[in-house]
Formats: sequence, structure tokens, C-alpha cells
Amino acid sequence: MKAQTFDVKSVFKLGGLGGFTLLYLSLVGLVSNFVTRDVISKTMSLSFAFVIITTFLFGYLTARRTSRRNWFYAVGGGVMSGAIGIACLIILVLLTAPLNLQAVFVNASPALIKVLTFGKEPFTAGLLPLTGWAVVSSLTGAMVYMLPPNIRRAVIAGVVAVIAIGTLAQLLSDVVENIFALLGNKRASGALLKIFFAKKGLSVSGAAIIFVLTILVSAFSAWRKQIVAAKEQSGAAQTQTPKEIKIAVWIVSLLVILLLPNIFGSYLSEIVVTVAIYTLMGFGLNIVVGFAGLLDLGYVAFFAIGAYTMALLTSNQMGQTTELVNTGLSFWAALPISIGVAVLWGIILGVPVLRMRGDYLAIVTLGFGEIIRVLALSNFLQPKIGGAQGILGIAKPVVFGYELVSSQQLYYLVVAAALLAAYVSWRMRDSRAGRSWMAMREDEDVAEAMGINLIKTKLLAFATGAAFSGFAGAIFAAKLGSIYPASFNLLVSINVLSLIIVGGIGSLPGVVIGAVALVGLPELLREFSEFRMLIFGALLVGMMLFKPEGFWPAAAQKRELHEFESEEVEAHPASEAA
Amino acid sequence: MTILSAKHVTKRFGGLVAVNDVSVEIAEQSIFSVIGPNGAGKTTFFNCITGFYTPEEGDIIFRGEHIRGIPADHITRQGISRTYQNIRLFANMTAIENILVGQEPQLKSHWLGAIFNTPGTRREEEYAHKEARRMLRFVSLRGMGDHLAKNLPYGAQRRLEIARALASRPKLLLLDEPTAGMNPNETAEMTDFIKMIRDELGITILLIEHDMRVVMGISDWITVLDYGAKIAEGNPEEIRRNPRVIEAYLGTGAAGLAKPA
Amino acid sequence: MRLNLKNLSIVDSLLWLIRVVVIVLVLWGSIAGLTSGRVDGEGWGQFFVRCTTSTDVGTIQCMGKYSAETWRDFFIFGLAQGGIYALIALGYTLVYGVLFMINFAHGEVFMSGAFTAYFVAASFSDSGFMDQNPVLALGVVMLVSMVTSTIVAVLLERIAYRPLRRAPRLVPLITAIGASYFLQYTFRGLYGSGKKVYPDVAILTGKWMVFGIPILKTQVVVFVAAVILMVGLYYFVQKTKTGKAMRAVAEDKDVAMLMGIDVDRVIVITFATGAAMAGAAGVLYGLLFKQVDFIMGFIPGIKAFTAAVLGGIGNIPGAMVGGLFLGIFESVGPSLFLEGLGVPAAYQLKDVIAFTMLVLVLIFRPSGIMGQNLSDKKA
Amino acid sequence: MAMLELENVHSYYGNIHALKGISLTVDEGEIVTLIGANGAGKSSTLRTISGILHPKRGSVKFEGKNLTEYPAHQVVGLGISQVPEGRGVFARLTVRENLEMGAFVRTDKEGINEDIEKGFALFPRLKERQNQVAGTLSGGEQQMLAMARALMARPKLLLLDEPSMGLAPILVDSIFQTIVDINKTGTTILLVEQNALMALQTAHRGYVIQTGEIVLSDSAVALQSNEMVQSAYLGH
Repeated sequence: MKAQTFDVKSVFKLGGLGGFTLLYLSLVGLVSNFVTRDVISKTMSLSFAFVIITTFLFGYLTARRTSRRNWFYAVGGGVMSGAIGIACLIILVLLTAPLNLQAVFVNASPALIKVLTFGKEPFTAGLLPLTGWAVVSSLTGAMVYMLPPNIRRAVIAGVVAVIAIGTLAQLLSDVVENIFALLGNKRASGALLKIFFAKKGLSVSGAAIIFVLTILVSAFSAWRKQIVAAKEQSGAAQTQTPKEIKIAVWIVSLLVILLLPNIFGSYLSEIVVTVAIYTLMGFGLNIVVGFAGLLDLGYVAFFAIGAYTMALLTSNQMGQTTELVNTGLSFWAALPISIGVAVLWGIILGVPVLRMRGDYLAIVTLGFGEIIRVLALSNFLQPKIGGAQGILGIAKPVVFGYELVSSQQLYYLVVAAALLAAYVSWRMRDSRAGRSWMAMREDEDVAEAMGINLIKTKLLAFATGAAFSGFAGAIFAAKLGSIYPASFNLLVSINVLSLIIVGGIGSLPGVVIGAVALVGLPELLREFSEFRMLIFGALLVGMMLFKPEGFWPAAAQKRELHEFESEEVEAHPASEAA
Repeated sequence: MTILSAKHVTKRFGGLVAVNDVSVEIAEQSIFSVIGPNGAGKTTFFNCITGFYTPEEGDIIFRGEHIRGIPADHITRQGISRTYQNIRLFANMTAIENILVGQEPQLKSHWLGAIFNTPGTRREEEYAHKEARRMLRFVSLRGMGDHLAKNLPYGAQRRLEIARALASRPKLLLLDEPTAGMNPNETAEMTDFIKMIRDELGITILLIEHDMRVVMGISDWITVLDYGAKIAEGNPEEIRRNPRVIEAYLGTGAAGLAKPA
Repeated sequence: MRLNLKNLSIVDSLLWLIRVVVIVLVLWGSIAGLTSGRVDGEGWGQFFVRCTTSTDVGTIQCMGKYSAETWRDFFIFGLAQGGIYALIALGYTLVYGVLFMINFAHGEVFMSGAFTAYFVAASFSDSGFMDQNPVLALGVVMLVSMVTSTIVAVLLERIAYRPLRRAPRLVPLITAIGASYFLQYTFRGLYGSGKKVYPDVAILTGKWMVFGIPILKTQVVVFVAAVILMVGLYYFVQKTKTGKAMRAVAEDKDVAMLMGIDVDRVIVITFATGAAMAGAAGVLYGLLFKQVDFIMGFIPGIKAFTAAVLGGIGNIPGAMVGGLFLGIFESVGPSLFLEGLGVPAAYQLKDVIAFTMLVLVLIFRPSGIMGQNLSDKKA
Repeated sequence: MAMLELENVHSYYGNIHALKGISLTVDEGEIVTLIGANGAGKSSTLRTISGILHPKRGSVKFEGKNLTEYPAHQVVGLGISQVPEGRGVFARLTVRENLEMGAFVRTDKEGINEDIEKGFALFPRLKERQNQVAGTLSGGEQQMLAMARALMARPKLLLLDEPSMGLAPILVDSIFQTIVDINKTGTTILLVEQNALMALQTAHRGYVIQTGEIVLSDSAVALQSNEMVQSAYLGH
């Protein structure tokens, strides 16, 4: 055991790490680029929030490491950690005067200095409030750590809620407005919005209300959990959710799904459609990677093939940009062909890689994806598929004489497709084919020794995956009305793979969650577009380090499904040999 | 009646001859053991029979059919299944799912049937699940069906692996060191269990085993491999007395070795 | 060996078919390309005699639409670019050899060095130091690049890979992909998204006569530097104690530990060595191609990986040979057989050649040109 | 005081409880053998001593030092070498390089060269093949190399994991003879074996291990005549 003294070394280490993080955030541009983006109107910009959150976090971590639940140490650690962290940043600011840092670091700009010094001149004076804020927030972080666990969790939830809602304020206020509009009560919405939202970001009152509400809700749910846990311990039978409630939940979800475009408005619907297209692809790749364990990094190829087939078959401008002629097919006639062609290519590309495993398979499929993209872009195929100019004038789907043009209309088509894919995935997973995939994923040699035909099983996975991807591609082409090779780069493959992993590999709800998290959120945070990939990369690494099983792991779901059988175990205690 | 005969089977890896001109005749419903020191080629010989490797030379005939060079899954469908020296269950699948995979050669339903949930598929699935539970009971794993295979205790994993192999309704079962890592009691139970498989299900058993008590206790016939070649065969009594076997495998004792001071 | 038709499955037949088609396409394309210089009405015999006996190779159009000099230049450029691929490939091969993991972010390690060193090179160039003392200046630039790459790689190993050493193989691969994007966009954030142009070095402009052949000085320097580094690395791995420990760790980590080798340290050294090579390659890339930006690591990274696979991943001389081979193939290939096949703007497809080679090698000879089959060993 | 002392050691591989409270001692100058069935925990015991496996409970003391506090790569420096199961020679390194790796923790170049020569004297076959890669050696030669390599660290205690595994009987005799010779030069030996007969004839004392527990310990002579050992491990 270490001596019960104040661990100065750790404080310096964490303070230094905090400083490094602050420098990183500043130099990479996250601090200087969101000055005008208010989380809480006129009180806290997102730029400043980055600084505060970082010092808060490192204050918290310092306390966790060094306080030993001693308030005195916690205060000391928090203050020191914050001071050390902010010192790094101050050095950066001071260095900008004699050195032209901006020549190398583009973000060591006057804008950054302005944020950090609150626009005060000379900036040495401006650094005082910065230091003050940093130390206070670091200290707060340390104090929060000292709170009892339940309260601590509630407070952190409150902070997270305020920042999250504040960041998405504009969109959320639109949604609220739409909901009230649906209910036909505009005036109420106006009043409500005024309490919570200012012109930019949350209003101060809104922030306070949200903070308090979140704390209350969080505390309540913790309290309920305790009661449930106590009940379980006392041996009470688990309360089954009544059937009526289940039905009600189904009806409400159905209604929400149907009304979503109206609630969300056109901008959010656009995002939902994109998310749904990725979900559709995700279900496909989930079969290939999640079920069958075949790591495919060239999945975008089938998306491209589906899209190009749809484009070639339905474009009304074929004769003009390419040598091919108009076929004049409708979306619905071209759809099965697009899927079929994708499936065909799934098999064609699948055959040569049948003997390949793991990393090698990943790289070969990546190679396939890139080959297809470069070919699509080349002059070589330009006379056929338009080269870099792509293909324009792709037909829109027509339903009962209505042309689905806007995202709010296409929404239904995409969601239906995604639901279909989910259904097929679900049915196949729990069937003989699904078990063969999983066996193959676990141990290919043994699977074969059990009588599974690896060739058929693998090709079925590739083909199903390609079908969903081709489906998604066809819809994508119809949605945009024009396609370009640039839309089919490696990033799409990586995105889809990442979303199924972040959601929980092999898990069907995981695909949806992953798509919302990795496709939806970045779309929502348009201002972040410059930093989207940065956050994406960091998220992937963090996810693999801390939660490699994903947000909704497949195993947990399995346990739920088999609840009944677990009871049997308890009824007949293990009869294996002692 | 011979169920499987291997004739002059030879398998090489580069310069190494792992199995060298081995011939065996396995009688139906017998327990046939292969013994020999580590690296003698016993497991490679198993892999040749199950189609994981294709031997360069020789022939393997199972119930009148030539099976040399046929893909492993086809061989399983013809009625040979196996377990592994270092248990190779599908670790992240449940016990029941492991057995269901083992039933593969018995199942006929098509994936389209699964998607449309046809009555035929449903019936087959129901039957398969029932059979799998029956098999679990047979290997005394009743109630363990929903545990992930990797979470089962060692002995249970061994038995589950046998259950998975039995699920394909084999005529010939290959067991690769089924008692490895077991204490004498567990070993005795396993020995009885192997006998029971043969007696109750009428399945021929081909066994690799190091534990001489198991081998001598239950084998009808024993083949001894050393450096890939067959050096002896016979019934347990003959093997026990065979000088070559004593020299190569059972041990001659340390004649001439000085005791340390 | 007798061919047993019964055993030849559909898959095998298809694979054979692909092989044959590729070989036919390449041969046909090459022949068509090389003989396209035949004048109308000229007989094959005449053509052959004219081309083989003529001494004035520069003017007579024998080999397609290019002169022999052009072919030679293609070849030499291929060597220089291949040297860079080979240097980067060493990093993949070293790490794969030791950890059996594809360090997908290695291309970004390369980029980080090249991108950072640009600022040093630019300031040297602006201050005139580069022209006064070019050797020293370039040495410093290279050192900065190598150190930056090394730091990035060591951090990467420590933060992203080490905790995952016992995780299923998919996990570190995904981590590497994430790290790859993270690094790209970190450097974009730090240095901006624009392309930076490496300064010209006065002593490296123009050509040298090497064995009577005029070659661009940069190409000579790039190639020679690459060869020196590779030989140095080979010596390091073969002869030094640390190098031997690396090979020991590559074979068996537990046994290496029993020998008293600090496996973690050796793995860090492995990453650092590979990164230093990539950093050096970064500066050479700057000299050869002039432009650097945050996204520059991706394509050379994949190409270098191809080179590593081509030579047999895990095999150091293999990586060198694979790099040079790929560099030459990519430089000569489009004009040689793609144009012969009548593909317009064939140079656009040079990446397709590289990727096709990667795919074909992995499908047909995953052990690479000179490696033994690692996947067999692991099975 | 015993040179090596394990007390109530519990080790795990993931969820598998490999060692369930192993206690044993090895005194200086002894040959002690640990016999037991495949998977009984013999190798796990050695791996725990050399630090590759970290015990969850219990103590491992070597010359009074607590081995569990040292990372695996520092254990060699304390004077413990292991010949791993399956020999574990570095197949792609030459014989000489393998020996150099054995002396990794040492820095005295001359001493190392001297010891390499000593190793060659012990196993003349290795000298002939010193520049060959180890993968091309026969099983017996690899075993010799593994033993010579382990001696390169000048260990006080040598751990041998199944040195006779998979070897031709004639080689087994000579390997065990070498073990005795090594012991006579003053190296203490802990020998793990499946070939119980040979092991007990070579060792001074023995322990019998079953499913992670020591079930019997006695002098080697007494164990040879023990009924349970005879029936379970000697095949009488």
C-alpha cells in the first residue's frame, strides 16, 4: 500500500495531460471555430465550453486519482490540476506574441487568442478570467467526484444534458414547434420555446430547468433501480410488463414512425433518410461481418453497383452523356434488377476470396472497392458510365401516381426497406443459415467438419449483404437523382463497418443505434463538418478501447430472448459431474 | 464388417512425413484406439480421415465409398464426425446452438423458408430443438442449453463437444484425447460414457488417447504410431507385451541411467 | 503428380480461370503495346530486325508509342518511387511480423513526418540555409521527419494498440482505422488542409550521369537514400542484439519473455523503427513528388502495404523487393499493357494496377513472392 | 531455507482455474520433479514461477524474493531459466542466435562466448549446426538447443517442461543423463514430466499434481513404490 500522502506526482501528470488536451483542442481548431455557437445564450459559447469541460474532466480525474475521498486533497488536487492545465494554454497565448505560430499551426490565430482572452486588450489582462474559470471548473470537477455516487451521477447527467441540448438547440426547438403544430397548438409552443430557447442556444432559464430536471429524473431512476434490485434480492418474481402496455408501446412507436417526417421537418427528415440508407447497408454488412465473420472493407462496391445500375436503367439523359441508350425503365422495374446485379457481383467477388480469412480478406475487399471506384472515375469507362461527370436525370420512385421527391416522402420508402432488411436479418439469424454463419465465424474448420458447406454459406452471406447494399444504392441514386463516383469512396465502407461495430457487432438494434450515432449525429452537427472525421476517428478508437462490444451488444439481446430457458436451469441445477 | 479402412495413407508437410504408409481396418461397432508419442501423427491421421487434409498417397474407404480427397463437410454427411484434442466448441454460441450446428447434415430447410417462416421450416426447427435438448440430456447437460459454450466447466465442454459430434448421427465417431486434462474420476466417467455411446447408439469409435488405463480398458483393437508409421497393432494384451511398443511408447525404464548423487 | 479431376472443385476452376485471364490480358496488352510501333506493311521479321539492330533507339519508334528512353525513364522513376514504397512497407512488415496486426494507420505515420518536416524545409529554404548547406539542411529535415513519425507511432502503440494486444483481431484493425482518420484530421487541424509544396533544393535540380545514363538528381538521391536505409535496417535486425530480440519476439512472445526480453519494449522499438523508416520515406516523397498534405498517407500507405504483402508480409527483404517491384510495375504498367489493350488515359488506372496486384497476390500467393506462408503456420 | 517456495498458489487462464492452491519447495542442489496428467497444471506451475502467469492468490518466493512482484522478463535475471514445453526454440534464428538470446540479460561478451562454447561442449551436435536456423534441427537437437539456451543465463534454478515430450526413447535416455550432469555442476532443477518413470528415476524428490492440486509428495524412491503412483502414472 502506498502512503496516505497527497500524490503530487499524479496531480502534475493529470494536470499536464489536461494541458496537453487543451493545447490539442486549441491548435486543432475546436476552440476557435465555435465562438458564435452558444450553448447557453450569451453566457457560454461552445468554444468556451470545450475549455471548461476539459478542465472539469481533468479536475474530476485528478480527484479520483489522488483525493482518497479526502475533501482537502480533492480541493487541492482540483485547483492544482486546473492551474497546471491552464498554464499550458497561457504559455501558448504568450508565445503567439513573439513567434508567428500561425505560419505552422493554422489555428494559432487571433481568433483563438480572442476566445481565450475574452477579447480583452492587452491580452495578459484577459488571461486572468480564463485562469479563474479554468481553476473553478477544475475544482468543481474535483468536488463533483467527492459527492455520493448517486448524486454525482445525477449532476454529471445534468451537465451532459445541458450541453447536449444546448448544442442541438436550434434543431430541438424546431422539433418542438412541429409537434405543437401537429397538435394544432401554436401559441403554447411559442410560450414554451421562449422559456427554454434563446436566439442562439439555450436560454439561461432553460439551462437551469433542464439541469434541475435531469438531476431529478436521474435521481428518481436510481431510486427505482434500487427498489427493483432490493425486490429481486428478496426473491420476488420479476414483474412482467403487462400485455396492454406492450401493445401501447407498439402503437405509439408505429405512430411516431409514421409521423416522423412531419415532426422533424424537411431538414431533419433529410438526415433521417440518410441514416436509414446507412441502416439498410448496415443490416447487410452486419450479416457479412457480424453473423458470418467475413471482414469486408469493400462493401461500398455493392452500394455503387446498385446505384449505377439504377442510374443506367432509369436515367433520362443516357444518350447525352454516355454511349448507352435510355431504357426508360421506372424505379420499380429497375429496383429488382439493381439488387440482382449487386447480388451477382457479390457472388463474383465472393468466389475468389472464399479461401481467405481475417485481415487478408479485409484488405482484398478493400482493394475491390477501390478498383471499382477508380474504374468508375476513369476515362476508360466514361463512355459507358459517365466518368467523373457521373449520371444525371435518374428517375424518382412513383407510388400510386405520386412521385416521391422530397426526403419527407422518400422517408417511407427507405424506412420500409430498412424494416424489410431488419426482418430478413432477424429471420435468417435464427434459422439454420444464421447458425451456419455463426459457426463459421467462430471456427471455420470445425464448421466445415460439422457438415457445413463453407462455399454456399459464405456466398449466401456475401449475396445477402450485397443485396441490401445494392438496394440502398438504388434508393440513394433515386433520392439524389444524379450520382458521381466521388460518393462511393472507401469512407462509406468504413462508415458502415464502424456503425455496426459501434452499435454492437451482430446486433440488429445495434445497427440502428450505430447509424444514428455515426451518421445522424454528425449530420446534425453541421458546423462540426470540419471536425467530423476527427471525432469519428477518436470515437472509433475510444469505442474499441473502452466498449469494444458496442452500445447494444448482440449477446445481451440473446439473453433476453431466451429468458424462459434460463429459468429451466434454475429448476434443474447443473447435473454435471462434480 | 469393416466400417472404415485406410490403405497405405501417407501425408507429408514439406519434408516432414507426418503419416507414413498407415493402414488400418476398423470393425463396425468396435472401439479402435490409436496411440503413440506426441508428434507421432495421430491427429494428422484423424485429419486425413475427416477430410481436413488430403493425404498424398493411399486410400480411405468408408462403408464402401472412397472418401480420400472429398471435402470435409461431405465426409461428415456420409457419417463421420469428430471431437478435438483441444476442445473446439463454438465458444460464443450457446450449448443448444452448438448442437443445432452439429445437426446440420440432418437439416434440409432452405433460407427462403426461414424468411417466409413456412410451416415446413417451422416444423423442422421445432424438431431440431427437441432433438438438441434430448442430446443435451443424453450427455447429462440438461438445463445448460442456454449457457454460452465458453462459460461451461471443462468437463461439460468435453461432453458438449461429443454431443455436437453425435448430433450429426454419425456411424463413426472420432474422439481426440477425450480425457485430456481430467482427473481419474472424470476419466472413469468418460470411459463409461464412451462405452455407452458404442453400446446404446451402436456407433463405431476411433479414439486417440494417452491415458493407458482408458485405452487398455475399453479398446477392442489398438494401433500404435511412431514417427508417423504404424509400429504395431493388436488387442490390448498384445500391445501391452509388444517389445517395440514398450520401447517407443510405453517406456523401457531408464536402464543404465545413474541415479544422481 | 497426377491431376485428380474429381478433386478440382468449382472454386479451384474459377480461380484458375481468373489466373489465365489476367495472364492473357497482361501478355496480350504488352505485346500489342510493344508492337504498336510496327509500320504499316512492315513484316514481323523486318520489324524485329529493325528494332533489335538499330542503334539510334531515341528516334525509332519501336516499343509502342514511346521511345526506349521514355521506357528507361519510366523504369527509373519506378525504382525511385518503389524505394519509397519499400521504406514504408518496412513498417507494415515489422509490425505485422511481431504483432500479426495490420497497422492501418502507418500511412498516417508517414504523413505526419513528411508534413511536419515540410515546415522545417520551408523555413530553411526561406532563410537560405538550404542552399548554403544543403546536406546538413536535408539531414535536419529528415531527422525532424523521422522523429515526428516515431513519436506519433510510439504514442499510437501506447494509447491505441497496447491495451488491445490480446483482443480479437478485428478490434485492433478497427482501432487502427479510427486512429488513421484521427491522425489525418488532427494534422489537418494543426497544419491546415491546403497542399504544401516542398521547396526546391538547388543541388538536386538537374541530372546526373549514372553509368552513362542521365537521371534526375532527386531520383538518384531518393533511391540511394532508400537503399542505404533499408540496408541499415536489415543490418540492425539481423546483427544487433535488439534486432535479434525483435525476431525472437516475432516468433514467440512468451518464450522471448522467458529469455529475459522485455517484450513491451521490443514492440515499441519495432513501431519506432518502422516509423523512422516511414518518416524518412516522407521526406523522400517530398523531394520526389513535391507536394504534401494531410491526406497524402492513404494511397502510399495502401501501396506500401501491397508491397509488403507482395514480398511476403513479415519478411524484411521481401518488403524491399516488393516495394521496388510495385514501383516499377506501376510506373511501367499503364503504358505497357493497358495502352496496348486500348485503354484511354491509362495513367489514371495505375492505382487499379496496384490494387489488382494486391488482390491477385493475396488470392493466389498469400505468402508473397519470397515469404513462407504465415497463415499456414497459424492455423 | 528453501531456494524456491510456492505457497497456496492459485492461477487462472481467463476463467479456467488452472492452479488450485499449489504449495511446493525446491532446495538448492536438488532435482525435484512434478508429475501429473496432461492438463493437470504442471506447465501452469512453471509459467507461474517464471512470471508469465500471474497468480491471483498465494506467494512464490525465490531466495527470499517475492517473484510475483517481478515482470516476467526480470525473472531470468534473478537466476531462473526455463526450458519451455515443446522446446520453444526460435525457429527462424540460427542456433548461435538462439544461444545469444538465452544470454539476453547478460552483457559480458566474453563470458557469453565462453558459455556458448560450454554449451557446444555439452551438446557437440549443436556446434556442427551453429549457423543453421533452428527450425531445421530435429526434435532431439531442438531439445538440446533449448536446454543449452536456458543454461546461457547461468541460472541457479533450471525449470524443465516436459523435456522428453515427443522424443525417441533413445534420446530420452541421453536427455535425462544430461539433466543429471547439469545438476552435478551445481544447478538446481525443477523437472515437469509426463514420463513419470524416467522423471522419478532421475529426481531426488517428487510431487504429484492432479487437476491443479498437489496430491502427493515424497522422495522419488518412495513415490516409485507408491501404489497410487504406480497405477496412475507408471502403468503397473
